[in-house]
Amino acid sequence: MLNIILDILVIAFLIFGIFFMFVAAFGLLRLPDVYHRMHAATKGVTLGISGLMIAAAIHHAQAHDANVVNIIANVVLVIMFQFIANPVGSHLLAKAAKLDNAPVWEGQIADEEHNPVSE
Amino acid sequence: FTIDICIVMIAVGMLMCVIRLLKSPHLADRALASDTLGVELIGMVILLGMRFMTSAFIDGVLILSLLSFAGTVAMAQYIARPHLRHKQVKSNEKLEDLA
Amino acid sequence: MTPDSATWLLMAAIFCPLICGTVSLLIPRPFILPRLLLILCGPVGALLMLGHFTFHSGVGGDTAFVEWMPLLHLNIALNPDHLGLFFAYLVSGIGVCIVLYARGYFGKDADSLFRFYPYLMIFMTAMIGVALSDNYMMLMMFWEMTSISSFLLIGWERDTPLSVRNAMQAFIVTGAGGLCMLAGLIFLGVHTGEWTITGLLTAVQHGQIDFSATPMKVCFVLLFLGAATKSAQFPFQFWLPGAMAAPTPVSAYLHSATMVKAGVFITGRFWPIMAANLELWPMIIVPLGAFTMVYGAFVALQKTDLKKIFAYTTVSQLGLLMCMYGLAAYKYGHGEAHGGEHAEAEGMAHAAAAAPNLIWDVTQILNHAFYKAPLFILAGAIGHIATRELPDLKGFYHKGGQAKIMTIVLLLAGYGLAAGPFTLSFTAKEFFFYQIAHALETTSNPMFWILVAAGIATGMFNVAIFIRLCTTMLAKPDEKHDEQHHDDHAHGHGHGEHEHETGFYAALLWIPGAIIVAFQYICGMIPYAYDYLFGWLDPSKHFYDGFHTLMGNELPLVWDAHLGLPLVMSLIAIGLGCALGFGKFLRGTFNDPCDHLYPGFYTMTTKVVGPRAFGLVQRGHAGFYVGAVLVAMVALFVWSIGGKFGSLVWPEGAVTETFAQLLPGLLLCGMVCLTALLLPVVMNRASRVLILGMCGFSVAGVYYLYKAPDLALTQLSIEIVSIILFLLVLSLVPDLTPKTRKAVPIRLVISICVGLVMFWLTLSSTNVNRPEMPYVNKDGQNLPNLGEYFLRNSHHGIDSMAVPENQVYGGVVSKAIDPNEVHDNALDEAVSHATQDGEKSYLIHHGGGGNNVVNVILVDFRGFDTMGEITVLGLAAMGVWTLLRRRKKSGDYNDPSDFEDSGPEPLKAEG
Amino acid sequence: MCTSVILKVGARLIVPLSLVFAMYIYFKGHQTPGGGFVAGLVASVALIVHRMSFGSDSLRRMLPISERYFIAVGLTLALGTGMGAYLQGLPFFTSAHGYLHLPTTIEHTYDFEWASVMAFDLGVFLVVTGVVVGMIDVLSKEIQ
Repeated sequence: MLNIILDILVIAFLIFGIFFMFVAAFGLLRLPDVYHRMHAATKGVTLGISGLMIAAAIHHAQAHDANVVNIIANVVLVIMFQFIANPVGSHLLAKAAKLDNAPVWEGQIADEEHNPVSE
Repeated sequence: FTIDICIVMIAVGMLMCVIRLLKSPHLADRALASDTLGVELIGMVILLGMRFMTSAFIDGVLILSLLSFAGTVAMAQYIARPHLRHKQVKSNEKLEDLA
Repeated sequence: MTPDSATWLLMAAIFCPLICGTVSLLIPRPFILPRLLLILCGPVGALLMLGHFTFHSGVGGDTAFVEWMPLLHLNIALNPDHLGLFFAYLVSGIGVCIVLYARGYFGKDADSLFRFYPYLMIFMTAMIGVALSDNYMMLMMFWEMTSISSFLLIGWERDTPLSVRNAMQAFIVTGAGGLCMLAGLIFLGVHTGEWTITGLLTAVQHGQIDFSATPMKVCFVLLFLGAATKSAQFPFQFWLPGAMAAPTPVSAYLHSATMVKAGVFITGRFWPIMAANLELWPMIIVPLGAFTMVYGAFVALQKTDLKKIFAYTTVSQLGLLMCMYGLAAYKYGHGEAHGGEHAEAEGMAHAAAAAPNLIWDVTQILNHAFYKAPLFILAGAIGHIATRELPDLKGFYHKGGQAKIMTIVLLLAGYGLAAGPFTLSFTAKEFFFYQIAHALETTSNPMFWILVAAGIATGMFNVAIFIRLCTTMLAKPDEKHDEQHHDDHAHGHGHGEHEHETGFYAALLWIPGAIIVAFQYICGMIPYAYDYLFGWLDPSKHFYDGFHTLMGNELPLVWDAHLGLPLVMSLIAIGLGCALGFGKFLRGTFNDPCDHLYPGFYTMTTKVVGPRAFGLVQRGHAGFYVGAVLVAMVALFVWSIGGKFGSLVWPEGAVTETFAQLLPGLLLCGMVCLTALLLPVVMNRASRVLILGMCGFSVAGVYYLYKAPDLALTQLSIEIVSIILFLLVLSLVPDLTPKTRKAVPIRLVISICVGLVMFWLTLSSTNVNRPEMPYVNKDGQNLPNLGEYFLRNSHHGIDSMAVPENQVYGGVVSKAIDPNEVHDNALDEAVSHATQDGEKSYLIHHGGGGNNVVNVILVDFRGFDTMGEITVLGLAAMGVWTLLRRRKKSGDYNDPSDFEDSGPEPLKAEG
Repeated sequence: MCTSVILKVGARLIVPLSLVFAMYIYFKGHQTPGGGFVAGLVASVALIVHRMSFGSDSLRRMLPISERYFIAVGLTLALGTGMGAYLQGLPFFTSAHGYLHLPTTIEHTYDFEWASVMAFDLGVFLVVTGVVVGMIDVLSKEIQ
């Protein structure tokens, strides 16, 4: 009985994860300029990975009893790491792209750095 | 669990579309694409891990994420690098006209 | 004295000077006397050891054969026969005098002594080695050592371009000759199967070797080339006068007494073997030797610099020696051919046949050393005091005590050069003339008359030189002329600012010369003395009575010259020589046309051929080089396979039978191929790096697919590190990539075939199961391949658990990019298998240390390899540091000072 | 070197974490996939990130000895294990290192097994880290 519920949970998380991964990739494809794409990619990926990791955790814990603690610790670590690494990484990329003055989508409203929008 | 087979397929689909971005206009895009591709791979590994029921892959995933983060940081450094070189070129002109 | 101890004694004798030389380096520079004593005990030690050897086991004592490098036929085999021992004695004997002379010559100049003596000692070891070694390769080793040490010694004044050029010239000529000789020796060894001279001798005596075969002729020519270049025969003699740039002790020692004799020595060594059967032998040696003889003497007459004169006379003497060997062939050969023609001939054959080496050549070498070494020593001494130019030495005799003694000794030695009566060289020359006369009588073909003329001409030139020396040195100094010369020469010339110390050390300038000249006269006047001194060398017969049996007369007095043709020849020579000497004839300067042979050759290679050849190869563009290398690799591979592509060892089990692996497998492999193909196409450098990264990632994915986590981790981390390195380097390297697209197809083709080649290699390397050396694990069950072996013998014997038979071990992985993991990919299959069924943890105990087979292999089984790998890694890193650090210090790029570490302007605020 | 505050903060969090993780990989290296080599690489990547964010002098301060000497220490360690076994007359492999398998199985949940090979692995770890960090350090210094 328990593992049926667990299975359902695993599948749910899997779908959750896969969906976000797909969003990230798709956003990367469709959005016009660098900054938009960056926006989509990093957010989607972080959630996607965490979803998948939780699914994997449940799956492994359920499958065999060996060192569950180890797996859980790893999963938590990964998720935490993702939540830190991805934003920092994309921030850097954005700054670098700005410096390299990557092509900007024409519909841009304000360029914070050079002419700050005065309240 | 035949389900994970389809999951693997989805992962496949995403990887494909990311590659298309590799041909995008600016270098920063490519950097972003490669970063996302790395993360897709992580997803792929997790799924494979589940498929083969081994728990050894989990450590791999952590290392993978660490590495892909380092990759992005390095890429960012590189993209900012040409900025430095302009600096150098400018200073050369200064030196020449001084000499 | 057992053979073993004899060998070690002789080896000690050979290396004693070298050891003393190196030890002398430890003595701090200013201590000149202790250094002199230590260096002295080099040659003296060698002399003592040789003496001990000859005293105990006599000449030709047998020595043991010590294996050293049997595969290369390089073994320690010594051949202390007459010629060898004599030469070793000569080298060490004269060496002692030279060491003393060098002390006088360099005076108080400590650092040049510090540097000079070890070089000299290296040479001495080399020469004794050449003298005593029997094995071809050992002989070659010492031979090359002599050319190296002569290079070091000639190029003594490192900063003067002339001496450097001459040193190079000498080195190239002797080196090339050495090369030919090496080829000749190897050829000889291979052809006859004998790798030692004594072995060859015995083979010849049993008549096993047919000399008519062409390889023997080739051997002979090559050997002769080696000898000719080393002892400066005609076409190659230009390096010897050039070598005069060396300090005088060197020219006295190397270029008169010992080194140039090495070539003659080799001919002497091979003479008894080759001469008897090769009719080719005299044809080459005699004319060439004779021509060198006359040519050397003729040019010597023209020269003004003392050392140049003596250099050319050495050339002529060497020609004479070579000629003697040639002539000896007639006598030796002749005697053999006719058997018992008549008593004298029989006696001759007997005399010559008994002792493989001839007593004449020993005498001639000895005599030349005795008068040429002092000549050089004195020339150096006078050059030290005044100048070496002959005309400027007018009336040098009257310039004070030391000058007086020096002139006397010089003229005494000069008399030896002229081979006047009472000197040993007179007797030696008599031999030479006798040989010519005898050869004339026996073969009576006109060619020998030319030889007679050549002999007389050389004698004449030598005498003329001697007389010219006397006239200038002893002439009355005319005051007017003298002052003008004296002041500018007294301090101007001379060797650097050596202050001429008086007393014992000053005497060192000429005492060694005097000692050696004394030998000359003692042996000359009293033949018994020669027998006593050098008779033991040749137990078979005594020189004196041997000389008698040759000359057949009983005159015990000095005039033991044979009254026949030889005496007449020497008288004519002396007469003409005096006339020439006093006369004004032939005073013009005539420099040897061969002098500019080498410079011409040098400029030709560097100016003309060099640039054109380089231009072809050094295209300057890295892509070209890499391309060339890869194409060569592919071609080599195809050639080695010999076109039978079918022999691809396909792993036995199907790889992707489980559906779950099939799809991702296809995808990931597709990814790998796509990214790999994309690389040559993409233009922008940075994106290329990225694509490379993607390619690496997907390969790691494939590893994961095949359940090889360990390998995947390594691959990934290396990928990231290489990306970072690439990016760093890219920002430094200017963007040279050609923007044109035309190179793409070529790059594509190359990369594809390289990929195929690697694929093939990986496949065959992982699945090689050699029937002849099966991998046997501990209970004797031989295993299909490497993987299995490691698996079985790793931590816990896997055999302890039932291995499902159908499990595939020889997993195949597409091109493994990660270099140092190539040999492991099959094993990862095994690893994943081991870890996959989590139920039973496979602990592999007795073999390795842990059950992660890959790591066990990397660290435990193949610990030694990893040891090597990390050392190489470490070295590479150090290489990078030193290279980059040095460039940074030199600051050859403008280091914009306005940069801080934090980066470009806009960011500075936060940095 | 475009560094920014956010990167510095992030790095301060990530770098220690990954260093610990590298240690973890190293210690379990023998039983489950991991090992000196991978651990070395992971640690060096972490150090590089640190260098990129905080600059080279802070890296220098952080490391006990400059990374060049890492290599020296690593090599001596590796050689030591080799020689150690050899000197003890363990005729296992003359050149290869011995195998002092001391099953100090500390009785707790995890049966930790210490093998002599670990020291060798540590040597590998040190060398790899030293090499990678050293090279990248010198290269990036080159860019200034």
